[in-house]
Amino acid sequence: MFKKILIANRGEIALRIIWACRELGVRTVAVHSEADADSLHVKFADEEVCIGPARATESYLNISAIISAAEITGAEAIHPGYGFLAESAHFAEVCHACNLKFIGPDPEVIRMMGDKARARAAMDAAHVATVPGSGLVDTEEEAESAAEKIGYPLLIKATAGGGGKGLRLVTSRQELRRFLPQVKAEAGAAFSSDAVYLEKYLVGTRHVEFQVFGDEHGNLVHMGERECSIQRRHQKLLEESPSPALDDVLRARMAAAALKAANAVGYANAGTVEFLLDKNKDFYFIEMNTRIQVEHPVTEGVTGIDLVKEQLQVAAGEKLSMKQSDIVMHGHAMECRVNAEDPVTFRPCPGRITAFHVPGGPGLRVDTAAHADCLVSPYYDSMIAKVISRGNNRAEAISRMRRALESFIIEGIKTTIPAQLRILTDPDFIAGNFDTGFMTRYQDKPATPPGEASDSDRTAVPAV
Amino acid sequence: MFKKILIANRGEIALRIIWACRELGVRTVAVHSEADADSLHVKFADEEVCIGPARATESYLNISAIISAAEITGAEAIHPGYGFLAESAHFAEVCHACNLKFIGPDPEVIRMMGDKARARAAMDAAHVATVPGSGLVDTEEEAESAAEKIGYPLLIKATAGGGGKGLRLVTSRQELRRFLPQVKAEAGAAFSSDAVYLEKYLVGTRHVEFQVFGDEHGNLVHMGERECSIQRRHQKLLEESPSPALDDVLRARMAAAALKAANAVGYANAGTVEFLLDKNKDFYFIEMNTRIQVEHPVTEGVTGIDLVKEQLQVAAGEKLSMKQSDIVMHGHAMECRVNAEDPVTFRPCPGRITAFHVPGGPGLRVDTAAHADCLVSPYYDSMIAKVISRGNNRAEAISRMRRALESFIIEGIKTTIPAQLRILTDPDFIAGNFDTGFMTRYQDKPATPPGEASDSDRTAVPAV
Amino acid sequence: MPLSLKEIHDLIERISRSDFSCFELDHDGTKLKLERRSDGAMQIVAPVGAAPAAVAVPVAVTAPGAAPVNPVPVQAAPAPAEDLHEVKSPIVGTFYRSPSPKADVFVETGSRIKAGQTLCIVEAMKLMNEIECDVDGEIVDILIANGQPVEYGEVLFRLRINAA
Amino acid sequence: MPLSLKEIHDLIERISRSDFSCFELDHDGTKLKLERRSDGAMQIVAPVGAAPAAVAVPVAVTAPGAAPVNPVPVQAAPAPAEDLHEVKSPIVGTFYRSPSPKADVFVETGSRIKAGQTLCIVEAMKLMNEIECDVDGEIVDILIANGQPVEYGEVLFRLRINAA
Repeated sequence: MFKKILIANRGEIALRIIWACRELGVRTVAVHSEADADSLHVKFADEEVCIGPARATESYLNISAIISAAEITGAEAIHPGYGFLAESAHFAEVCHACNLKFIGPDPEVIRMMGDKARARAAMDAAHVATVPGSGLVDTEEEAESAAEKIGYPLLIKATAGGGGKGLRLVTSRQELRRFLPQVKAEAGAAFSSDAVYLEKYLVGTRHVEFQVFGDEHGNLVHMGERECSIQRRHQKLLEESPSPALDDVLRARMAAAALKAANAVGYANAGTVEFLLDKNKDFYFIEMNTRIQVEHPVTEGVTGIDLVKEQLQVAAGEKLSMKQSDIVMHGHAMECRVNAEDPVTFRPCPGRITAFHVPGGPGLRVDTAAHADCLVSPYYDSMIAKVISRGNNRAEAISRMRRALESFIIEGIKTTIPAQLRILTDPDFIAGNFDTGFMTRYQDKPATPPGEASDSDRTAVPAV
Repeated sequence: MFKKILIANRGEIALRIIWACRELGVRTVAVHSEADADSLHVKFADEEVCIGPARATESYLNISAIISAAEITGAEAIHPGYGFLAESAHFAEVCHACNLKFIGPDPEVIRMMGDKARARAAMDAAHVATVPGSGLVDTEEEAESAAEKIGYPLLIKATAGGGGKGLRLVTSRQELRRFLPQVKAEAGAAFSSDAVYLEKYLVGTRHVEFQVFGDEHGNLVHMGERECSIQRRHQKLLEESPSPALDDVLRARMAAAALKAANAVGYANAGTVEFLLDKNKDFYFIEMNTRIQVEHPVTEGVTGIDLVKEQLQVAAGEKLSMKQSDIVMHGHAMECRVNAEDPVTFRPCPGRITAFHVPGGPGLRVDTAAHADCLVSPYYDSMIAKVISRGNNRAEAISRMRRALESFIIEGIKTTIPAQLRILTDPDFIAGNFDTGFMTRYQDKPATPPGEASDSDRTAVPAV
Repeated sequence: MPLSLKEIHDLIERISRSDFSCFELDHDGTKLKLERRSDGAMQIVAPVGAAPAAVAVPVAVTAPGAAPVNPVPVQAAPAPAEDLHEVKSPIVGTFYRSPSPKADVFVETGSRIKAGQTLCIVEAMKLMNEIECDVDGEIVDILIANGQPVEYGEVLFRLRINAA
Repeated sequence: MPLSLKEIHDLIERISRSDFSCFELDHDGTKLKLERRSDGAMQIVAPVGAAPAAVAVPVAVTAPGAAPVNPVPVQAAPAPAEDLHEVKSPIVGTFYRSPSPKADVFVETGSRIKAGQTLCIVEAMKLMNEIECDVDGEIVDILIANGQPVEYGEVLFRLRINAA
C-alpha cells in the first residue's frame, strides 16, 4: 500500500478519500486554492499545499502545480476524485511520467471513453448495443442521409460534448439543417473539436448504470446497478439501488453487457457503464465514466464494500478483495444531492451557512464538507452534502430519506431540499413509475431534451 | 399503528424515537423540563409540553405530569426510552390504568426482572444457569453459612441495587462480617429495601448480552449478542457485535438460554438478557433489562433491523416483522459512548459546546442531540453522542471507529474521546483478548469490583 | 462609521440564538434595538442609521420541522407592564374557569382578588386542582380559554397588585 | 469594565478563524494583542488586565488529526513593519537561492535590488523558474531556507522599498 497520496480535489469527495486513507493507514496531502484555505479537507489532511488562486483553472485544474505539490511532499500517488482532472487522460499521463501513480484506469482507456465516437466503435466491436446512430457527419448531405436511416426524432451530438452542451434534439429534416451548423459552432468553441454525430432519440427511457471494478491482474466484477433517472437538465438529483425497473433476469443481462464493455478495454479500477433502458427492456450503452462517481455511496449502501478503499488497494497493485460471488446486495439505498440552489429555479445560491445540523439515526449517512459558519464558495460546484439512506426495502429507504431531509437544518442559504422532498412524496416516484422525463412535471419547459447521460460530476478539462 | 405517541425521555434516545415515529407516520409529543426547552427533541417533535423544572424528579420522573401531558395532547401510547421511568413497573401500570399503551413489556415482567432475587428464582425454575449464590440473607449467621457453601471471593448484593450501588466484593469471613451491615444500610437508604444476598465472584469474565424481541402473539426471536466487557466502574464505554469470544456453537447455546429466559416470563417487546461468560465457556444469567438499551444500534448495525420501529409495531399489537430465520448478521458493528467527562478521571464536565462537527462517510452513524452552541446540562446524564461504526469485519470496524473519533470535533467541553481512542489502539483490545477487568489497566485502583452488569442506562426510580 | 448591513445581520443572528429579551446598541451612527416577544420571536424595533428596511422583519427562531409558532397578536398578549403579577400553572393539565360546566366562573377580568382565593382549576389525571392566588390584586388578563390544555409554568393570569 | 475571560475567549476564537495577522484591543482596562505567525498559528503576545494567565498559551488553529504546527521562532519571522514589501511565490515548488549548488546566492539580506533582478529559483516539474523582483529596494528578510518546498502565495522575501 502507498505510504502517502495526494488528493487533487476539494469538498466532500476530498474528505471521503481522506477517510479511506485513514482507515488504510495512508498519509494524505490536501491541495487547495486560496479560497479553500479553511476548508475541512485541508484541516483533516496530514499535509496541505496551497496551489493557486480561487479560479479552478489556476488551482484545481493546474496540473503543474498539483504535480509539484506531490513532488515537494513526497506523495506516491494522486487520487483525482470526480470532476476537475478525474477524466483527463493528459493528467493521468503526466502523473505516470512523473512516477506518480494515477488512481484510476489507464490513460489510454480514459481517452478512448472520453471520445464518444471511439467509445461507440469499441462497444460495437465488443457487441455491446449502442443507441442507433451514425458515424461522424460533416456536411449537410452526410447528415441527411444518415438521418434517413436512423429516423426522427434524433439528437445531434458533439463527440467531445458533456454537461448538456453540444447536444440538440431535432424532429425533422428542416430542424436538422438548421441546427447542424449551430451545434458544430458551439462544440468548436466549447471543446476545441467540432466533430458531431447523430443518435436516435429514445422516448420514455431510464438511466441505469452499472458499477464495475477491475484490478491490474485481469479480475473484473460488477456491483449491481444504480437508477439515476431522476434528473433535471442532465443533473442527477436522486439515485438509488436497486432500480425499480429491473428484475433478476434483466439485471443479469445488463450486468453481463457492462462486464463485456469493461473487458473490451481491459478496464482496471472503478468505472461506471451507463445505459439507457427503454420500455421494451432493451438497453443501449451510452458512455463509460472512468472514475469514482458522486453516487458511489448508493452502491456502498447495498454491498457493504468501501469503493474508495478498493480503489486505493487496486491502484497499489493488489488484487480485488472480493470475487463476483462474494458480492451480495442487501436492502435498498438512496442518495439525495443537497445543492446550494434555489429549489424552484435551481439557480446556485452561494453564501454563508449560519446553522448546520446533520440528521442521525439508523440507516443514514451524510457526506459533506460543509459546517456551521462556512462559506459556500461561488467558485465551485454547488453540491454541499449527500444524504444516503438505507432500508430493508425501497419503502423504508424512502421514509428514512424523507425524515432525514426534514430534519437536516441548513440556515443562511437556500438548498434543493424542498425539491427533493417533493420528489419523495410524488406518487409516481413512490410507485417506481418514472423515466428521465420525470422532472419536467416540475418545470415549465425543458431547455434541452430530457434523458440520458448526466455529466454533472464531469468538469470540462481545458487543454493544459 | 398509533396515530400519536408521547416520548417520556430527553436527549439522543428521544430523538431516536422521533426518527422511528416519522418513518412510521406516527405523530410525536415531546415532554421537557424547563432546562430543556431549547433541546432538539423539543424542536423535532410535532408537539411539546413543559412538564416541570430542571430536576428530573420533578419533570422526567414526574409520572403525574407525564400522564397529564399525554392526556391533554391525546397521545395513545408512551415510549419511555432508557433510564428515567423505563423500568418502573409502577409507571407502566399507571399508563395502562389511564388507557395509555406503555411501549415495553408487561408491568409484572418489569417488576419481576427488577427484583434480583425473584428474577433468579424464575431463571432457576426455567433451568437457566445463574451465578452460584444464596437466597436472601438477613443475619450474620445466615450469611456466613451461605458463604461457606459458595466459597470466597463473593459479592454482597442488594436485591434492589443498580449502578454499582448496593454491591461489595468480600474475600474473607472477616470482610463479610464487616461489610454486611454496611451494604444493608446503604441499600436501605438508596432503594428503600435492605434485602441482600450473596453471589460467587467470578474472575476473568466477559459481559455478553443477547437482544431478544417478543410480540403479543407468542412469537419470540433473538438478534444475536453484544459484547460489553469494556466497562469502567460498571459504565459501559464500548460495545460490539459479534463478540470476539463466541463461536457459532457457543452463540447457539447462549441464544437458546436467552430465549428460554425470555420465554419463561412470556416476554413481549425488546429486552436484553445479560450473561457473564467465563474462560471455560460457561455462562450465567445475571439480569434481564426490560427496555431498549443504549447500545441497541450495535444490533441494528449487524442485522439491519430498526429496533425502535419494531418496538412501536409490536406495542401496537402487530406481529414481529421477521422470523428467526430471517435474521442474518452481516459484518461487525461497534459503538463508542462519547461522554462529557474528563478522559482521565471520568468526572462529568458539563458546559457549552462551542464547535460540533460529526464525522461522516461510509459505515458510520452518530446518534446525538448535541449541536454547536448547546449547553450540556449538569442535571442529566453526561452522554452527548453515540458513534457507531460498521465494517465487513472487526478490523474494519475498529479502523473506521478510530478515524471517526479522530475527526469528531467537539470544542468547549472535555469528552471521553481520548480514552476511547486509547482503547481502540490497545493491542489486547485489537486482538479481542479482554474481560471486564480490561479498564483497570488505565486506572490506579478500582473502587468497586470490576465485572458484570453495567447499569449506566438504568436510573434509580424513586417511589412516586 | 455606522455598521454595515452584514454586521447588522450578524448581530441579529447572534442575538436570535441567544436568550436575551432585549438588545440595544448605539454605535457611531447606528442605533439598533431588538426585543423578544413572549412567543420567542425577535422583533426589530428600531433599526436606524445604516440598517436598511429589508431587515425589519420578525426573525422566527425555529428549526425546520418544528411546530409552527403561533404569533400571538400584540393586543391579546401585551407585554406585562412592570407592575403586573403573573400566576403560572404549577402542573400540566386542563384549565377550567369554573368548578363545574354550569357553575359561574371563579374570576373575571376586573375581579378584585384576595390572596388564597381560587382563580381556576387545572385538571390532571382526573384530579381537580384548585389554583389559588398568591397576592391581593385585580385581574387584568386571563390568558387561557376554558377547557384548554396548559403546560408547567404557563402564565394563566396577570394581576395588578394592590397598592400597599 | 474590563472584558470577561469568556469575552476574551470569544475574541480569540473569532480572530483565530479570521485571516488577520494582527489584532490589538485597548478596552477599559483590558489590553489584548494577537499576532499571527507565518505558519498560521496565533500567538497571544500581551494579555493584560482581566485576562488570566491561563489563556496565555499559543492557540494552534488546527483540527484534531491535522499535521502538527512547527512553531517558527518570533525572531525568524517578525511581523512586517508597515513599509515592507513582500515577494510571494507565484508557483508551488522547491526554493533555491542560487542558480546551481556551487554558484553564489542571488541575493543576501541587505542586498540592494533593482526591479527585474532575479531573487531566487523555484523548481517545479524539473523546470527552474527564476523569480524576479517587482520593486527597487533592500532585502530585509529571506523567509525560506535553500532547498525547502514553497506553496503558492508563500512569502519568500521582504524588502524595504527605496524612498522615492
